[in-house]
Amino acid sequence: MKSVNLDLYRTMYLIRKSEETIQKYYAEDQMKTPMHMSMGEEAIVSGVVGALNLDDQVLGTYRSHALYLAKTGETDLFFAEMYGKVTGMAQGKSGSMHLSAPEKGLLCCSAIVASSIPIAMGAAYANKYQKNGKRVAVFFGDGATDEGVFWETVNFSCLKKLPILFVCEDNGFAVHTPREHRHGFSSLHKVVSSFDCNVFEEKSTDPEVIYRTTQKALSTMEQNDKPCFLRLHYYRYLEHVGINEDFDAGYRPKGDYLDWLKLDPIRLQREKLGTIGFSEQQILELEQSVDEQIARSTEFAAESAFADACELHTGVFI
Amino acid sequence: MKSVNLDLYRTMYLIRKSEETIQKYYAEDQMKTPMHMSMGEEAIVSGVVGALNLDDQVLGTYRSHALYLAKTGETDLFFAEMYGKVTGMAQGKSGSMHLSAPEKGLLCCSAIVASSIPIAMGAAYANKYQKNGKRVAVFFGDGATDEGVFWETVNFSCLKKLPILFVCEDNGFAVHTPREHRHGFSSLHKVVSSFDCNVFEEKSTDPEVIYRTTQKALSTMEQNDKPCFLRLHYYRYLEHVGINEDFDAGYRPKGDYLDWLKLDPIRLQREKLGTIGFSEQQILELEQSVDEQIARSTEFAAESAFADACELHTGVFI
Amino acid sequence: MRMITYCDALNEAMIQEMERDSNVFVYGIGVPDHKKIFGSTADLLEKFGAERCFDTPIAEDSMTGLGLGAAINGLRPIHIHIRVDFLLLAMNQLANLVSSYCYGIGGKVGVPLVIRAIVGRGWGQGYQHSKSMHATFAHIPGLKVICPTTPEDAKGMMISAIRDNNPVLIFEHRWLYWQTGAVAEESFEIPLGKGKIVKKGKDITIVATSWMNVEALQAAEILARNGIDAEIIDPRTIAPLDEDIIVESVSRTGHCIVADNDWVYCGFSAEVAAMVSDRCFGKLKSPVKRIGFAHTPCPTARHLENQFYPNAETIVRQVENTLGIDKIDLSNELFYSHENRFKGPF
Amino acid sequence: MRMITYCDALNEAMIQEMERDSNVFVYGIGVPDHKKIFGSTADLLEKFGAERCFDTPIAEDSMTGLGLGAAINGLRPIHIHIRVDFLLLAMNQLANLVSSYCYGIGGKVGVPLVIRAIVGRGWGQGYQHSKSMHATFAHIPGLKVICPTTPEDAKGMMISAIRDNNPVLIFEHRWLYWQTGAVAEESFEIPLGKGKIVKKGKDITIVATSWMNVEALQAAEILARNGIDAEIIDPRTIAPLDEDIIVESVSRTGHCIVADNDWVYCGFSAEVAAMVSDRCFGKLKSPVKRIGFAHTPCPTARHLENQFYPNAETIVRQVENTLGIDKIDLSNELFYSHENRFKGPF
Ligand SMILES: Cc1ncc(C[n+]2csc(CCOP(=O)(O)OP(=O)(O)O)c2C)c(N)n1
Ligand SMILES: Cc1ncc(C[n+]2csc(CCOP(=O)(O)OP(=O)(O)O)c2C)c(N)n1
Ligand SMILES: [Mg+2]
Ligand SMILES: [Mg+2]
Repeated sequence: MKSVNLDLYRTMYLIRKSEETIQKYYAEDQMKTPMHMSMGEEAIVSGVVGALNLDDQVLGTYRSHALYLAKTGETDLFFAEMYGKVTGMAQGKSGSMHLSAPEKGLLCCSAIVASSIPIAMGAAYANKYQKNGKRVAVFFGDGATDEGVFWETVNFSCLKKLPILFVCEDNGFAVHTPREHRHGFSSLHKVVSSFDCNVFEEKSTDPEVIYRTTQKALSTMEQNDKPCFLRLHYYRYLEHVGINEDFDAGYRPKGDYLDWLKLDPIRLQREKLGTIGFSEQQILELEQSVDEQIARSTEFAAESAFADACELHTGVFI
Repeated sequence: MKSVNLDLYRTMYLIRKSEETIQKYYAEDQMKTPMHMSMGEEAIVSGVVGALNLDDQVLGTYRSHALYLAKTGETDLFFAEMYGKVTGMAQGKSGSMHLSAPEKGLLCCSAIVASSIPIAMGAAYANKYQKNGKRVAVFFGDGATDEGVFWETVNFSCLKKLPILFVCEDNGFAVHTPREHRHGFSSLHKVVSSFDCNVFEEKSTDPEVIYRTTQKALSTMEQNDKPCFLRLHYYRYLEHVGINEDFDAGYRPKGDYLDWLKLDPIRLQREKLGTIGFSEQQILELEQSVDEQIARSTEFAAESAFADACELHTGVFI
Repeated sequence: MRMITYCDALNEAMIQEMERDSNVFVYGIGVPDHKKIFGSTADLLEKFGAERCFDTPIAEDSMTGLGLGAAINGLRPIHIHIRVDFLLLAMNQLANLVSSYCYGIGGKVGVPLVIRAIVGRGWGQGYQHSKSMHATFAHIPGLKVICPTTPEDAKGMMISAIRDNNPVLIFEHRWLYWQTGAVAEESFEIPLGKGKIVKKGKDITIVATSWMNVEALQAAEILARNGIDAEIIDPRTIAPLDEDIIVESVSRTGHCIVADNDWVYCGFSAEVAAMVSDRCFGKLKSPVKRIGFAHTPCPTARHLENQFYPNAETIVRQVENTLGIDKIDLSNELFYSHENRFKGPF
Repeated sequence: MRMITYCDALNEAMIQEMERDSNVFVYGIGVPDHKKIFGSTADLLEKFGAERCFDTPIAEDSMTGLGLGAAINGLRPIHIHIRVDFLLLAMNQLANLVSSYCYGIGGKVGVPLVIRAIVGRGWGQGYQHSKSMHATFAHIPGLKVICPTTPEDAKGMMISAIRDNNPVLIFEHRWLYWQTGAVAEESFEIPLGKGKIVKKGKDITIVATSWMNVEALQAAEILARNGIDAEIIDPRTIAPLDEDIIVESVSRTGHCIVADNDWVYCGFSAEVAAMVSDRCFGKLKSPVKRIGFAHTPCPTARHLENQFYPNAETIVRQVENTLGIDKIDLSNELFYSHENRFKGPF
């Protein structure tokens, strides 16, 4: 697990630093796309994606900076897209909310709540059909479980025993609405458990825990052929959309944040690296290489050209 | 319970006879509307509606002959609508699939699976808002539980503690598709039970059993303020749509039908009336009065005029 | 050439494509049951097995997502809805996801998804089982929409749709299913986006969609007996539209009527009328007129339903108005109805 | 008269109606939270309590059914969607249930349901947060559709919508929210189905919807400086349409451009163009031209987004073409953009 822990840290550090970079430059007004920040959820995404195979596939939401970075490890296309440049993954057409990297297994991110969940099911159906052994993990918030299409998808995936992981990143809020104002049941775990699937739940900010849970989920799925539902709790550090804190708004107490911050995944994991035998020097080197990568990418993004105006009309059909 | 049992028989007899009348005349080609017959479900509808207050409200599906007749007791508007006449409840505009009697509490029937379920929730919301004490019962098939909107509605109704009864008339099939080909769970009861509601299940063809279960549901709801889900099993005697049997189609064995037929609700209830003290004479009188009512109504329907052609354009708005 | 029905043509197209390409599969509510979607999915289960031909729960929204997900992962799904009206439950997936997937991914990945939806009519289908709504989907960039009318078009356009790397919605009018026509046995494509001159004529252009072509043909016969030579154009593809074939025709005839199997207001007939009025400006001898459903929900009672739908008589009356000719005596004409459906060769 | 913003006008209309009629309630995702739907639901929770102003799960389909059920049971619900795009999840309820309820029940019971939907634009909203789709709903008989442009219309038409016994969909362009205008403090109705002459003119008629009226006004100013006197008509109600006010105008000017805040193909601009081309046949000196979104999903990058949307320049260029006049030098004009939004009095 030593190298796994290092990889997990690298991924989380990449995510955190990339988002801090967004925070740093956002006021310059060059990234004209609404930012739904991942800060706080790094352990979940890094742990789950880390446990998947490289050719497994993932789908996400408008809040998928972490997912994109964890799955691809790259930042050139990422920042270029944020800057709306032709060198972005979609030439600036998709922005922050619709990240994708089909060749690396990120099939799509959608800004309509819950809408990528059935698409993930279709991808899983195709994988099973093609017997290629690929698994699909679809990431969504707790708000997505409000939508009927979530339940339809769980139902059909269980019925067909599809190789799919439902990853609910549960921060307890849909925008500003807490789950108690949205759910007519006391335990999501219990409801989902009444379907023919495997259910796991974690409240840890330790990516290794998430990683192991995901491994267990994957091997259980392999054994009993049933989809897995992972309910993974975290705390959203920033406002729903935007780069700032929003504790003055009054819908959630800052105390909760401070409690979670004590368990900040990136800080804890850095400490852990020390305890499992990595030197400060090794860690610093890793961090530096990530910092440099990000610096290169933002520079690349800033210097890249905008897509030609006529590009507006290309890509509607293939 | 003596008079209740008589009422239940009267309702069931009215339903069965009305549908037999449809069977008898359908070949004459005057009722140009697709018939989704209720035969087999009479005990459910009669029992539930019988236990409701007169001013409680109900909603149904395209398969709502029984519901309409149980809730209204009338057949003039009913048959006139089947015949497409101006004297029908909707001047012939709605036909067999969209029966209604708002003044008697039948708010609507919809031919889109599951679509009246959230409407029932809205009606219940209004009743609670107006503190008028009315309850709403929405009738739907097991197929409706496939739709996401069913789960959304259960969730919100439980969240808001609405005075609503979800009545699932479970015949195990959606058209020709058995539940095993549609459900990724083993027990509907268990899934719904994981929401904050009261769940009841019956497999009886005795309307008195249904009646008592409904009473119990209503009083439980009154006590704990939670919606009720009633899963009530029955066997659909005829084809999905149309007036004939369809055992030659091969998707369900005739043996099942014969087993259920031994427990035919109308026959058993008639026998019961004898055992609890009604004379054959009393029963015959009741039957005769229903027969006469139906005969008058079909005559009325056949003799009624069609709506004026310009009526096509009226009633889009009020 | 061999004569087969529209329904069999659809069926044959799917079978031939499924034989050719193992990535093609067919699914939807009732698809494999003994009714076989009015016969159009006959033999698929038997020939290709339960993984390539399967029934679903009643869950249109997620089942459309299933198609999108499978399509971007290398398969070529065909999703069938026995009524267009049920497609409306999938509107979010269609308008927000399917239509924009390719664009949003930078044009790199297509969505080879076919959706078949049957337009209901008759026997009291009523307002929840008789919509058409092709304009609603045509309005959205990223979706292709077709309405084949003849058995030959049904087969050729279905095959093109399946081979297309983009989402294609097929609207099939129920009354066309019985129609017969000459259809080649071997596989062939009819390109999407190309209209067809159904009948040559010089006096007036009738642009008709789907079933309205049958009505237009009957109207044209009646008109011919009365000295009027109508041209009928079937655009076949609603989006993208073959504008030129219409413009060319109207430029010759100077008159245009659009007979669409849908509501008129903000519908496809509005698009054609607007486009023709623009591109044929100065050549038009009369304003473009539109014919479609009455602007009401569809009623159940037969006589009201017959009022709701336009037919050959509606077209003839409009042609008379447009050309300023005397009223033709139609008292001896037998028009199509639920009882008198068109089942012969088209 | 007092000047208030469009947003405050919407808010005031709801407050006054909720005070007047205890059956009115407001609900939707985020409706009572501190952001208050861009401010338009301010004070509702505080004034009327949690039963009359409530948040919901993210469940548009069932929440629309909730509105229908409440409406037929005596209440007057207002359902709010912070983006039109989310309304598409409710398409089944709207097109199959809400629109046909009254008809299907024999015209006896109305559906006094109001649905507010905000049209997004700017800051990279992208293709899932920037649709308009008013034509899609206008196409369906049984739904009323309005697009108020000014603060006064926002208040008066909102009040009419709430008092209407039929379903009314309100499409509110996000950029109009900052606009100010003179609005009476007391309650008043502006009837649905009545268009408005935004600016009198004699040379050409511009029919504009929603935000496009702002663009049209700027275009008209530029044109005025160049000797062209444009008339601007805001239909305000998309369905049912005030045809006469448009026909009357075009009959005077002989030229017509439709500038719609939506896609052109099979959209509302097609309806207006078709209708005008028909009813003004012979009086038109040039073909009716349509302006709208590019026929693509809406891209995120600002420069592409600016290409996607038509603006005053697009209108001026079209007027030049239509009237056959020389190109106006626009190099010194400052057009509206995300950075330079119109916030003054309309
Ligand atoms: C269908 C739909 N309805 C409403 C919205 C508006 N909206 C955007 S994000 C969001 C909350 C989603 O909450 P959750 O799924 O928990 O994700 P989180 O933002 O907490 O990561 C809502 C309601 C939307 N995007 N899509
Ligand atoms: C949304 C939708 N999808 C499909 C259909 C076609 N359809 C009509 S009835 C039916 C089966 C419904 O089964 P169930 O709810 O169990 O009711 P039952 O007919 O058994 O009473 C289906 C799929 C429909 N009417 N609506
Ligand atoms: Mg959340
Ligand atoms: Mg059933």
